[in-house]
Amino acid sequence: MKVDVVEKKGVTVLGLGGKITLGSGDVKLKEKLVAELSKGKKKIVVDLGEVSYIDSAGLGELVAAYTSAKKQGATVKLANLTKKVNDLLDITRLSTVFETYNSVDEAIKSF
Amino acid sequence: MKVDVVEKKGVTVLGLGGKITLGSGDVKLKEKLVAELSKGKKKIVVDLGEVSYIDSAGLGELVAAYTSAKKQGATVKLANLTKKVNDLLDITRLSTVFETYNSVDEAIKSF
Amino acid sequence: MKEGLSKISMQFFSNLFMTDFSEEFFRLSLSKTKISEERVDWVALSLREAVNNAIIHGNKNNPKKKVEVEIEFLDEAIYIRVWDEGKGFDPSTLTDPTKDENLLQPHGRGIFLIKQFVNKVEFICRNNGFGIELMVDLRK
Amino acid sequence: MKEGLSKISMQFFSNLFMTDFSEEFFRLSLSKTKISEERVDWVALSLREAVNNAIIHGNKNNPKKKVEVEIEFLDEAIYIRVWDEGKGFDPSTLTDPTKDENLLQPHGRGIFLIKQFVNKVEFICRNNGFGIELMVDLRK
Ligand SMILES: Nc1ncnc2c1ncn2[C@@H]1O[C@H](COP(=O)(O)OP(=O)(O)O)[C@@H](O)[C@H]1O
Ligand SMILES: Nc1ncnc2c1ncn2[C@@H]1O[C@H](COP(=O)(O)OP(=O)(O)O)[C@@H](O)[C@H]1O
Repeated sequence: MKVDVVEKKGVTVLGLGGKITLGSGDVKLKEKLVAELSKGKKKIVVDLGEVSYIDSAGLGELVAAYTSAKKQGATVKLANLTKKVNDLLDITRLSTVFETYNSVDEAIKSF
Repeated sequence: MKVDVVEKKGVTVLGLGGKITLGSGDVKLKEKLVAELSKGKKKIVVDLGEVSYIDSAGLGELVAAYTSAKKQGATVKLANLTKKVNDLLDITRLSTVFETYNSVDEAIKSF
Repeated sequence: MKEGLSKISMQFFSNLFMTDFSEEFFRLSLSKTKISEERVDWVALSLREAVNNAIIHGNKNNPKKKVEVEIEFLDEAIYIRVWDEGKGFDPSTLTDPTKDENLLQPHGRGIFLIKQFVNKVEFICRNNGFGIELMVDLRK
Repeated sequence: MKEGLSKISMQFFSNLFMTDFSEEFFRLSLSKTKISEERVDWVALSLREAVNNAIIHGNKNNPKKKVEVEIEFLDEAIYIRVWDEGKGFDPSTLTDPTKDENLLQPHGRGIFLIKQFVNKVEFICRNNGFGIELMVDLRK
């Protein structure tokens, strides 16, 4: 997994890439998120456009990101989901937890 | 296996390509050769430059080509051997049976 | 299938980097079948989940303990079995991750996902270990 | 090797198109090892010869009879075993294809080639079939 961090219009965008699966560095998302939260960031978008693969551990990481943000009064929204990731969120009913947007810009505007 | 047939300066050049292995059409060489021999061709060069793979059955095909040509008073020479094919001819001592040349042109000139 | 592959199996020591590897094997062995690419993707995910569970829960990441993946090709079905050297678990204790009260749990979605993407799941306890069997019905 | 692959095996019905397939499996399973590409190529050729013999001579191309390829990874060696359902043969009857009088034979180079590219070859007869075992010594 790769994680890029950029600021856009006051929103922190975490761009994930590659496989978000067990054993392929699912810690990175947490680390980067914790770093941003500790800087006081409250608006976070996770861009999943470049994610080729996600498994149950990866879904767990997204959920953990969501809850640790919430504890700090921050919000995590998802953007740019591929069909596969979208299907997985539907199947697991995590689509009822996350706000999801077709693009990063839409997610940013929604704050 | 692919086999192209061209005439060059009175010599028949059979250009082989791909795998010369059991099950991947080792009959084609024989067929094409028989057709050329029946037209009375006596000088034949087999171009092995595009051959990626050869196994014991493929070596057997080359030997069979050599002997069936000989029976008709024709000669089969080999050209353009890759290192792997050359090694195989050495290991099996078939290099003592075949005249081999670095290029088709050299093989043609040798007649 | 009578003209081709009948069964493949692989045994490896517990190490999470073998999950990618077992997926590659699985994909190669299915590459000559007529199963749709999308279905292969989802079944591959199920296999990953089963292999990860075998390594983590079954063998407790002990690199001396082995996992075995077995894929059997029949005319009407493919059976995937993942064996570990652990004691298994009681499937009746599994919770439903889609229930509201479980939605924010970071774990507990592996077997649930497996069940979504294959046609039958069986848990098998044997003397020397535990196995999960996934059935992919080729008539569906 | 203790951290990775320990053994793979595949069973298939006698059909020459499975020779390519077993080579792909072999290459995939060796892709994580440190064996040189050139050596892999030559051992792959040995495997092809053994599989072709199992299909043709062992199982007499009978598509109901199976071939099994087994690859075992040890620290110091890789063992490749190819099993068929035939009766085997007497290795003492093998002729040397490099003798002058045999050079123009179109057959009889398979087992000779195998012996050139692996470090040890054993023939094994068992109740339900015949096997050839190729040993690749990783210390060499
Ligand atoms: N191979 C196994 N051996 C022992 N226990 C297992 C095995 N697979 C699953 N389990 C048990 O079932 C539970 C649920 O597994 P799963 O749905 O994959 O979610 P997770 O792995 O995220 O906990 C695990 O926490 C574990 O207790
Ligand atoms: N698996 C096998 N079962 C029975 N006989 C075999 C087997 N492998 C080899 N043989 C015997 O050994 C002979 C030599 O085999 P080989 O050196 O591969 O050459 P070829 O296959 O071209 O005859 C075969 O002709 C066959 O009689």
